[in-house]
Amino acid sequence: MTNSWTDLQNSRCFLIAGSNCAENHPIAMRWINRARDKGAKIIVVDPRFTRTASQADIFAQIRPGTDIAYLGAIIRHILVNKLYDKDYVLNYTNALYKVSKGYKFDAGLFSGFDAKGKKYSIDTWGYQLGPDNKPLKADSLEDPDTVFAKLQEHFSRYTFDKAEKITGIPAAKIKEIADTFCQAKPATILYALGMTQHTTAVQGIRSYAIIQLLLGNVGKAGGGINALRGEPNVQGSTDMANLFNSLPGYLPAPIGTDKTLRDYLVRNGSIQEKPLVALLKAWFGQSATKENDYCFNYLPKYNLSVNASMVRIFDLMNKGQFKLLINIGSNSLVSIPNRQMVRAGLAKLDMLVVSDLFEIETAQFWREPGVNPAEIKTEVILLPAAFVYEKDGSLTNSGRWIQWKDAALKPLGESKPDLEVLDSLFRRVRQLYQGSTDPKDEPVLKARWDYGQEPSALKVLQEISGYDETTGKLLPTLADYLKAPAGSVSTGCWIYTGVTGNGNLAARRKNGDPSGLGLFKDWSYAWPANIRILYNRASCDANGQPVDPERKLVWWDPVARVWSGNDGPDVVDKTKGPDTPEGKQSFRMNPEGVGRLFAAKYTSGMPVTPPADNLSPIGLRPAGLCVDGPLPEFYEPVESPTSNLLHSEVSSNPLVVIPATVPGIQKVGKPEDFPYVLTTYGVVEHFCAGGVTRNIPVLNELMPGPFAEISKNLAQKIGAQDGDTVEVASARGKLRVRCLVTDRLQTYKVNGKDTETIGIPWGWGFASLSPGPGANELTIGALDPGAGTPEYKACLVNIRRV
Amino acid sequence: MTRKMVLADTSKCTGCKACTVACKEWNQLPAEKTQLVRSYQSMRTFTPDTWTFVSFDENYSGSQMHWLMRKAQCFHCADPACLKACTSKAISKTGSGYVVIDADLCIGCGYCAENCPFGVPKVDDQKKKAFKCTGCIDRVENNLKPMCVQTCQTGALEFGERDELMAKAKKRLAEVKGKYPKALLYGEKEMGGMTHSYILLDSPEAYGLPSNPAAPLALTLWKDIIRPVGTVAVGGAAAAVVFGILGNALRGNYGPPESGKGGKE
Amino acid sequence: MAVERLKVEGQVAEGKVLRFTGGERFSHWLHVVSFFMLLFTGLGVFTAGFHPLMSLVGGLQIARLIHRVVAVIFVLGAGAMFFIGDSRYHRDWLRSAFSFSEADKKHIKAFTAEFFGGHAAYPPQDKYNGGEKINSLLTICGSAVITVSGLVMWFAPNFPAGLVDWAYPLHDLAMFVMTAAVIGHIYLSLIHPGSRASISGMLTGYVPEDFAKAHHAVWYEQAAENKSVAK
Amino acid sequence: MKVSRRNFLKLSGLSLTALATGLGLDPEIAQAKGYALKTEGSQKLPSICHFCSGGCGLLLYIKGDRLIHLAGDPDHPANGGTLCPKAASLRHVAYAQERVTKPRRRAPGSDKWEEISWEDALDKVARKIREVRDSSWKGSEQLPDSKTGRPVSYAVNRAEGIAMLGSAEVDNEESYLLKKFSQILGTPYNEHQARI
Repeated sequence: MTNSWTDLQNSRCFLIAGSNCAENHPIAMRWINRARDKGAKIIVVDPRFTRTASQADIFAQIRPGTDIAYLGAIIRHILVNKLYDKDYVLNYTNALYKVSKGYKFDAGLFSGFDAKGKKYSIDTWGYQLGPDNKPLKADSLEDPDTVFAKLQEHFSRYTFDKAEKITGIPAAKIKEIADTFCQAKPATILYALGMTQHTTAVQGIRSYAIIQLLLGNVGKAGGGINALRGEPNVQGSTDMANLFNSLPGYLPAPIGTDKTLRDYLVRNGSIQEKPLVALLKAWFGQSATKENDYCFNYLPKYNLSVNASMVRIFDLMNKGQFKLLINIGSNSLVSIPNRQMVRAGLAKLDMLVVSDLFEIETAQFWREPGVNPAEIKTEVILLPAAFVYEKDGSLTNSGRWIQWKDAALKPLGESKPDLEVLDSLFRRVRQLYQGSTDPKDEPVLKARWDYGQEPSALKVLQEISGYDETTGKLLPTLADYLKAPAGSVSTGCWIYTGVTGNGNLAARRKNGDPSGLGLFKDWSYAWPANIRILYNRASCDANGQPVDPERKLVWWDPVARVWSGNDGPDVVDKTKGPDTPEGKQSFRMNPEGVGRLFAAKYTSGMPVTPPADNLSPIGLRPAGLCVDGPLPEFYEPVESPTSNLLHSEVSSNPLVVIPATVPGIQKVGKPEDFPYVLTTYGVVEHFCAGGVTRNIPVLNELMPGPFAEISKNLAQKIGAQDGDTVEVASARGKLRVRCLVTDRLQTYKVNGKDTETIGIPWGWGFASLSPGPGANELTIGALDPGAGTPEYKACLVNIRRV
Repeated sequence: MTRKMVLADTSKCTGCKACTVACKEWNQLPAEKTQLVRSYQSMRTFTPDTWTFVSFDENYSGSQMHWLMRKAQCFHCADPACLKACTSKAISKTGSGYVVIDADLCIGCGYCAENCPFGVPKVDDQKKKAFKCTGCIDRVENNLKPMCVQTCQTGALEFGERDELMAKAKKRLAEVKGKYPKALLYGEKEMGGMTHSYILLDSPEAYGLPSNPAAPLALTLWKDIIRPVGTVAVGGAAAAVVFGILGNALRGNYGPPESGKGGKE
Repeated sequence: MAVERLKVEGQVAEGKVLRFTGGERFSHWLHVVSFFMLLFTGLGVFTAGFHPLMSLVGGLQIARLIHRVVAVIFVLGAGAMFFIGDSRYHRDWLRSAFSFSEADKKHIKAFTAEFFGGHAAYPPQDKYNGGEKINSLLTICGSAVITVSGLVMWFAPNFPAGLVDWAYPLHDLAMFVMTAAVIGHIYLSLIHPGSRASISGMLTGYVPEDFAKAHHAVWYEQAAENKSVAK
Repeated sequence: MKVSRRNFLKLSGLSLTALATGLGLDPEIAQAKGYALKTEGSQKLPSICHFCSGGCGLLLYIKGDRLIHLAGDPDHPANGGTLCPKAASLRHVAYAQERVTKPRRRAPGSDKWEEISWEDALDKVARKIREVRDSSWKGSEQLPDSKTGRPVSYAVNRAEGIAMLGSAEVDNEESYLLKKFSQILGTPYNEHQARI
């Protein structure tokens, strides 16, 4: 989240779209209701009338996977009616930047599309650069070359009527949503998997960024874009980069062609040198020296063309690449789309190691009903895991609060914290490699790995927070890390630096909130540098004073000549005032220092004169890019009941990845065979794959099993009553489940044609106290090209009464 | 202890059912096997082991869905039918406004279950005891909130002094009426005033509740008329016998039979 | 036919007249025992004050069980007596309870004075005088109501809720009525100097001849005729 | 039955008291019974919820090192003592019989579990890691040169045969060690639920 749970109380309007927070993040309602008691309005856009929708002032039922259509219409509405915050747009976004001449969008494709390689070359998505390699800026928004003009041109096609035909939401209602959201300041957007589980996920969230930048809501209390992360430490595990293509602290992982540290910096900018070197010092300690590129080459280099995201790993597993899978706290057999891929993949492993609390489906895939154990040669080791309150450690919540907890109970039976398992496993592997002279074994032998005989979670957090390698002392604050020369400090995850600076700040429990804005600065520690609301510089005007008198976050103190405030100032340098280039930067993590309406290809700080001996030049900071376009464009889901009404020649996202090395394992269904749209989701009574909650009797009492929610029209059409058993089938699988006939799903029109949505919660499997069919028998493993997230929220199915 | 109140503002309830879990956790009640009854409701009604659950009623009119969710539990009436029906004097009212069943006195006869207009108390046939929401009287008497109120994240449940909270409820009702014209306050007067009162978004019937609940006429007749009159009648008969004896004795009818008076009619 | 019927009943032996046959006495005492056991165990459930007393029968749950067992015995037993053995006296009693002659009404008027030891004229009475008919009436109706309502309460789930609601008050009402009646009945049959002689009718079946002449003259005359015929 | 005056009073005495109790004059207001609080004298330890990423505070009540009650942490600013249905049910997990409490192993082709000691389990896994790392090691790979585009051999140092999934369900320290472990072993194939 750019803001936090407790900040929601400051909002005057909520757009809850792609999130069912009343069910999947119930704590949100506590703070939303506090805002509502002060008059805030709630807008909910969802394929179903959910328990969150029951709280909405405005509810719109949308066809799954068509968010960009109505969001585009809202952007157009803002631009046409000049509802944008002019000062904010001019000073804190790249609206005035001139886009390179080569950029074009036509007939569903951006410039630079390589049909054969199914990817874009992004050279034409840059800015017009001046001699100093800095982007040229126009004088006014009317200049046709500006980002602003490109925005107007791009979204001119998104009228309310067009959006109605695509999404099924009446035009008047979309307008009502747009007007309500644009007039209430500050307004915030809450989204979760409803937005991320599409093949157009990244661009959908980009639409939110554009809307919030145009309205000037980012960086303000009660504003921002709040991603409601789904799991207790998904924020932490993303920060620690359990991801194939990144390193802790969101550093890009090295690829094959990064032969040296310099090659890596050429690709990723010199800004990455300090954090990468600090990370290598944390991992290899004294062995990492300037001479050996700080053991840069000890790291594995992934292959860019093998986009090994989670679903692709099972695809590779199907090809037999993996002999060993270590599966910690994850129930893939229930949660991966198109479950047959997982079943087939796991069977090809030599060994599967699972660490979990319960005997989850993944651990006993070899005796799933209908499977012959004798044919499955995988050896499985199931290790009992300790539970959250049986082990020391920290969890990072959605609001980036790193919260420490001491073990309250001893682990049950012989279960162990995963920390102990990983620690003893590594030390055993190192023991096995003792005495090896093979260079490939050096990383194992030279790695710094000493967290005590009984591994202490605090020692690990201290390694993450960082040390001054010259003195061996803990680095007090993030500022100290930023000041220290590269190589002299170590930090396991630079954005966490300072969490154990002066004592374990993650364990702080002072819950005062003098500002009244719900910042709670003295409770635990928020990364980075305890800043509770990111980009809060943007909440000030040109001379550094808060624009919203009721919600003062940070301000420039002209007397003390320093940035101060209720929240930690999100500025490059506290002493550089609003009149300095650094003091003007509202989005200091972007190369332009401003918000990016247009996600241009640009690297700041490119040297004017090329370096000697024709080495490639190294810039400061390259921009984060979207592989499928600098601007959001509406594309249909991979399985869609209709063609694309904006450009039928390019219906779904041209860069979509459908991993299917085993031919036929990921069939794509046609509307003629599978006329209805399926969306999958969770329910408040259970959690994710249900590995834990389906083993808690009272939760099974509250929600005994899955169901297929269908409209009364559809029920009548297939002759089903509430409670009958229905069979739902997709091109990939089928399941039988109880049907729930409801008015909370209405038939709607798409391009004039009646369309039905079916909803099935997905968190069930054959194991546990409350087994049930898993909706991921049906879903498709089509991945968003940028994020790799599968399109759980939309696919095509058929349904019949059994 | 001053009279307490719990306000359930159903306009804020999202049907998350945390109240059911917290109630079972605090009172150590076992989970039960269930099936979805309708919508997302998994309990049809109360059982000896389920003292609160959320009822779901979907009504769709004028292309507007109203998903009525209500946390059902004992209302703790000021004039409780169960107390009136209980012949074992096991049910009593506390100063704080709660109606509690004393398990030692209860004999499981089920008269409370028969006569409660809301079907709240239920008899456990093994334990031969009637059970219902205790209002977390143990917590309330120790100045804690009832467990359901403490766990409610949306703020739909509030606990406080009766007069203060009832005034606040009326102010809140005015706001809720803006979005739900048919909203009403349920529990201010019903059954003599209920400790668990509600802001409902539609008529009580829409929630499966009686508009003006009352103890069954038969119960009132039984306890207010038949029982006292009957007692007086029996008492009167006994008294009559006493006077009869006295009358005969004074008239010497008890004298020796041959005294001539015996047998005189 | 009427004559033949009375023959057995009116037999005389040394200054006594047979008023109640074995069957009638059996029914009476069966009713008495089960009524008081039902009253005792019933009050155990219906009245908090009686709970401790239930330990006499081994606790309240056993009391509830006894109540049900005795109830079945009472209903079946009393009911059967109307059909087996010389049940015609039972049917006579039933008919007499519902037929009030002038004599009966006058007796009832005199009843209150008599009750308190005073005297009031009343015409000669049949086998059952007005007061006794009232008592029979209360017992018959009371037992009927208490049996039906008891059944409804016992098998409540199979009856409509409305009916079950009314079963409790009616059961209680019948109990009060019969209890009040039985208090008066015991007084008249055991304590009241004038009428306490009648107890022997239910003990041995014979009542003193002068009592029969004084209290049930009409019945005595008929019985006397039978007596002469019988000899 | 001769009734003496004394008997007379006794007789009437019994009936009146017996009847008075039935008069239905039940005392309505029960005296305030002393209610013991089951959490009296328990130790209270805060913790963090293990479900959605709200990060709500838990408070564990422990008596004789046994968890007797679990509720929201009243001091936690985000949830202030409240909890959702899942969190409120978390006491059950502490002693759930369905929990795995001993390491288990399933032999290839077998249809049931067998118990295994921690020592043997970790030893088996460590050996398998070494075995697969060595057998599936890819030291270098042909890749198009970044300037010329012609395929050139680049050092990649990858253990192609090992994948590590996990996890958004474990603490930061465990997530971090999982990443560090997989990178030191040389497998980039470390993914988890943030991706799906």
